[in-house]
Amino acid sequence: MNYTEKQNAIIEDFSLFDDWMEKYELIIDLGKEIEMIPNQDKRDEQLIEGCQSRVWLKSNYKDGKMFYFADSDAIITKGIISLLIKVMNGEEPKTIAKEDLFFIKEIGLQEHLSPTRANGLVEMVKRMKLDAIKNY
Amino acid sequence: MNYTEKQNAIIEDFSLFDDWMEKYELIIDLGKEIEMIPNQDKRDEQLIEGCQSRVWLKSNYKDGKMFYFADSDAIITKGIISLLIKVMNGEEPKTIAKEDLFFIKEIGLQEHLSPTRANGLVEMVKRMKLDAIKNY
Amino acid sequence: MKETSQSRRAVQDIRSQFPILTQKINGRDLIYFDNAATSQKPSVVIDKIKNYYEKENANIHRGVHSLSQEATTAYEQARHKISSYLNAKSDSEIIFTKGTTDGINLIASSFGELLNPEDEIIISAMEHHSNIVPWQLLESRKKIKIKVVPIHKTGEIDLEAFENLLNEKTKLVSITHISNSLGIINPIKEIIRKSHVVGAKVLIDGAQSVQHEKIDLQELNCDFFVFSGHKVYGPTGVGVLYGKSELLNIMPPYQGGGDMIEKVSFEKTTFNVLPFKFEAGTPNIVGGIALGTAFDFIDSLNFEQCQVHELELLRYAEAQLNAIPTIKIFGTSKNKTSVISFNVGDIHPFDIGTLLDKQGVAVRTGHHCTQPIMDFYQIPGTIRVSFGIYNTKDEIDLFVAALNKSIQILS
Amino acid sequence: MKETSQSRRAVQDIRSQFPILTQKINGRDLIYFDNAATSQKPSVVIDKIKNYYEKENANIHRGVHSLSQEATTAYEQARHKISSYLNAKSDSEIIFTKGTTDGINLIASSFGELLNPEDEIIISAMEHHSNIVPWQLLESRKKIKIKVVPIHKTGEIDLEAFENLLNEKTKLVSITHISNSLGIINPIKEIIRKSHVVGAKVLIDGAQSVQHEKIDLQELNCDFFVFSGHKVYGPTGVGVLYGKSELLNIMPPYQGGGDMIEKVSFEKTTFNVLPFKFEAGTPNIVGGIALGTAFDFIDSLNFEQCQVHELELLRYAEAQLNAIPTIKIFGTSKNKTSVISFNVGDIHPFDIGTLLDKQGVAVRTGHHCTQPIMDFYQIPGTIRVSFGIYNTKDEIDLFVAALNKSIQILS
Ligand SMILES: Cc1ncc(COP(=O)(O)O)c(C=O)c1O
Ligand SMILES: Cc1ncc(COP(=O)(O)O)c(C=O)c1O
Repeated sequence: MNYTEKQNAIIEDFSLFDDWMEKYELIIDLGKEIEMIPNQDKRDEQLIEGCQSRVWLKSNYKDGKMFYFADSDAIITKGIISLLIKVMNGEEPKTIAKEDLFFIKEIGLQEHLSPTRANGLVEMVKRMKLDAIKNY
Repeated sequence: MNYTEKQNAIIEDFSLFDDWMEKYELIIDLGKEIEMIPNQDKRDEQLIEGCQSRVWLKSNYKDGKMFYFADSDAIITKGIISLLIKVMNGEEPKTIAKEDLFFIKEIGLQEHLSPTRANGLVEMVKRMKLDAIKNY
Repeated sequence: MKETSQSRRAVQDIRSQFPILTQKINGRDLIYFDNAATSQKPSVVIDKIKNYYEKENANIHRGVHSLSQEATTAYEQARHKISSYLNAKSDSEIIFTKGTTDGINLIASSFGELLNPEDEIIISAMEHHSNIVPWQLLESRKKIKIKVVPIHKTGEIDLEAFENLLNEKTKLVSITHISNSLGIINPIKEIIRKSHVVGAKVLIDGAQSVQHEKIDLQELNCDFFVFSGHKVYGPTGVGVLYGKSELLNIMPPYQGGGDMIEKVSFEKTTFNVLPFKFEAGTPNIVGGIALGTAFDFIDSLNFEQCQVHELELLRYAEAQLNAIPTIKIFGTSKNKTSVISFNVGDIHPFDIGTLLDKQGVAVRTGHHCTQPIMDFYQIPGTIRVSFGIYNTKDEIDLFVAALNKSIQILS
Repeated sequence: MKETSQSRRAVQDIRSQFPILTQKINGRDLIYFDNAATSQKPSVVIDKIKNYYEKENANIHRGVHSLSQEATTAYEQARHKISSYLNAKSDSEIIFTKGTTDGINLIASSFGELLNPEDEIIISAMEHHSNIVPWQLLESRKKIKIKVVPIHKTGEIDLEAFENLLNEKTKLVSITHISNSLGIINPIKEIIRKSHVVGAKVLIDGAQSVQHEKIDLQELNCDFFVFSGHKVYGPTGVGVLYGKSELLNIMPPYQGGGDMIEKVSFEKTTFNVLPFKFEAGTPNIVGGIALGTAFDFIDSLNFEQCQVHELELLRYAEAQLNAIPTIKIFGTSKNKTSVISFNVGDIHPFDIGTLLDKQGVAVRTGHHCTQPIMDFYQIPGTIRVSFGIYNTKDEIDLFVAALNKSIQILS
């Protein structure tokens, strides 16, 4: 699946629920599934401090593709991160830097990414793109 | 006429007009009539500085009665002062200190005496009463 | 604990005066439990603002025309209303500010000018950032020293430690009346009395108290008192600083500009009398006037009955929350107003807050601008519910159900 | 000079959006010629405020709940709106203040911290008290020097004298774009360019300009720009400070409190990024949002047509006033906006103002917070009429008739 297809797949997954709580249950399950950066490997320079929750991000560039590792102390944030990683991992820097990240808005999570939210997620997406640009 | 009667007489004079401009014509005429403190006699300590217009006040106590001399650079202020002096002159300190000064409000000039007005008139009336209290 | 039908009717009557309470959030009825952050506004306040802009709007204090005079009168009447309600000695001791933060900064800057290096200021460990950072900025400018009174695990202030900190170098004690993150009510009368013994002045941060406690400034005898309009049913962008006139008179002006001057020339400028000396520029005219209306509204309430109601809500919610085994409440003193801060096991407060919101319940999560308290309890933040006069036990039931559902999903 | 029926319709359309214009004053239709003191508000602004309090009210920047998020978004969108309208480089250069006076005081205090004794600040002889007194307060704190550019009898700034005052000690030039008492438009582009040559920064007091001139901050290239919401069809208690981020970043914070911090501890507090670093405490949330709406309103106008209309009103009124032999106009430059300051023979301005008010005409009399200009012309004050986009030639005719009647009574 390409970048757009991956996003469309997520949108489809979420469209199965029309109750907010069910959507969030899915996000939370996604958050629980993945252990993203082992605690002992977390570095200060990976930390993005939000007012509410904190986010760690590590980017790898390998064979022309980007791979991200991330974590958060809040599980909902973690769930959203795991969606982001699902979409972005294994993509070329160019794709990540240039193509639209539209699924967040489509599934109704844009509030978590509004620039006024202090949960570290906006900053994280910004850094994910910047790290991609560095290798592009 | 006593204090109350003098005030009632003024109220009656003003009740003849129902147009604002006519009332003010009367006030202005009153202001022009009296030369209150000759300019060369004005002292700094008599000056009450308003934001809009300035007022001078001099009080005399003679034979148990109060006499006031005052002036202003604005003629409407002067007219109102002349009304005040008409009512207060020749009265005993006790009367001035204690009795109600109601005519101002009755003829609709209370705005000139509201504590938020910076034309010096409020301050002047306060000083007129204070000067009376000193002799009482 | 049972609500009488009488008080239920009184609360319904109050609720009907707050238009926002009929809003839907994420498809559910709004349950607004974020009153410590800001209160909702009754119709009288909203209508006053609208009416003012539609019929009376003008700049104040300098105009001879009728609109300007009426606006000035309305503004000064609001000041008078607030002054009488709080029992200040004179209207000129009531200074309109932008809010609590602005008021504290004014004092830090202006009263701060009178301080010397090595002078001491006492604050407590439960202060809002707005009662910490201005003193830190002053400390770096003027080399004064900040002393911090610790708190007990219960959230109560350590009075013994306070007395030990007090000494003849203490020039100011700046303390919150009620903690915004824990709800603890401080024994400010005692603090004021003891501070005065060593000659220290006292600033009370009343941001959380005017809406819950009847304030009598002369009886309290504090030297300064500050609060925000937006937390007492008034508009945003306006607040009050009360100061004893003896003090305000010797303090230098804070901001310079129109209204605060008597005479301006390039050689010599002289300042206006109180309160204008501290009100530079065009003030928040409508803010001041509508804050007066908010006090009319408060005055129209049966305040004691409201206090009883708020206390009942607090006790009821505490009982419900304590029944959930994983819940830990911070601030366990009995001497509290309508604020409960808690955490659920090791679930992140943000997660709970997000799920409560999806169920229509507005609570606050995070450090509530009191990071030192979070450091003290070694937690990243709490979930805070805070009640207002218009909240009900039914809403608490709905909140507890939503909380249980959230916990279940998150566990 | 004849109004076309087309522009008459445009003005009537604008008038219909300002509810206050149908008010009666002393039994007469209100003629509001005090626009330089404060503008009236269009319905969209008033309704926005009402709607916000009735449906959206919450505190911002820290809440996870929907109301708080929506309020935050609305507030930040307003910032963005203003930033785009004024063409700032970034939204973070737009700082919400209480008004022009607050903005200038912020700069005097914060930028002032970076100055050293003997550094010089240049202001002009036509500044509003709000652009004089903050520098005098700074002068007494920091021993900097204030240099005053004189004005010509026409009211225009003496550019030669300005250039002579400029030197490498000049750290800031703080000058009004448009004089509030005379209406003179200053050649600020030239002033900014020349100041930058010696390395001085430039603060433009835009209190009288945003409503009359299209501002492009990047093109102007000033370092700071301030104005008040209440003069640009917005609410009271809110204003804007624009600053270049390079400068704002190196300036120390002004007020301390919530929102402006990154981390607070008793050991070490660090500050938030722009614009929040300069926005301590709960801001005037509704003020900011409704100011955004005011800019939507401005954007909805045909701004150039409004400027033509205002200029026509100015020329028309000038012609009418010049026809009265005893009238002396102050500020006779051709480069003016919609303000006329004048006196009639030796009649006191207060007397004229009072009688005009009784005839429904709201004008301002006095020194207009510019005492130095009054000293310069050796007068106690002037009568000032100032026009807005909603005024008409008919109103000017009625005003002139009322003025003639007043003169007749007072002579
Ligand atoms: C040129 C100028 N500067 C500054 C101010 C002060 O503005 P504000 O009183 O809104 O702070 C005004 C308005 O009164 C003004 O006209
Ligand atoms: C105890 C306390 N102090 C100060 C403040 C700051 O108030 P504001 O943000 O309205 O200036 C608040 C509210 O946030 C508070 O609760």
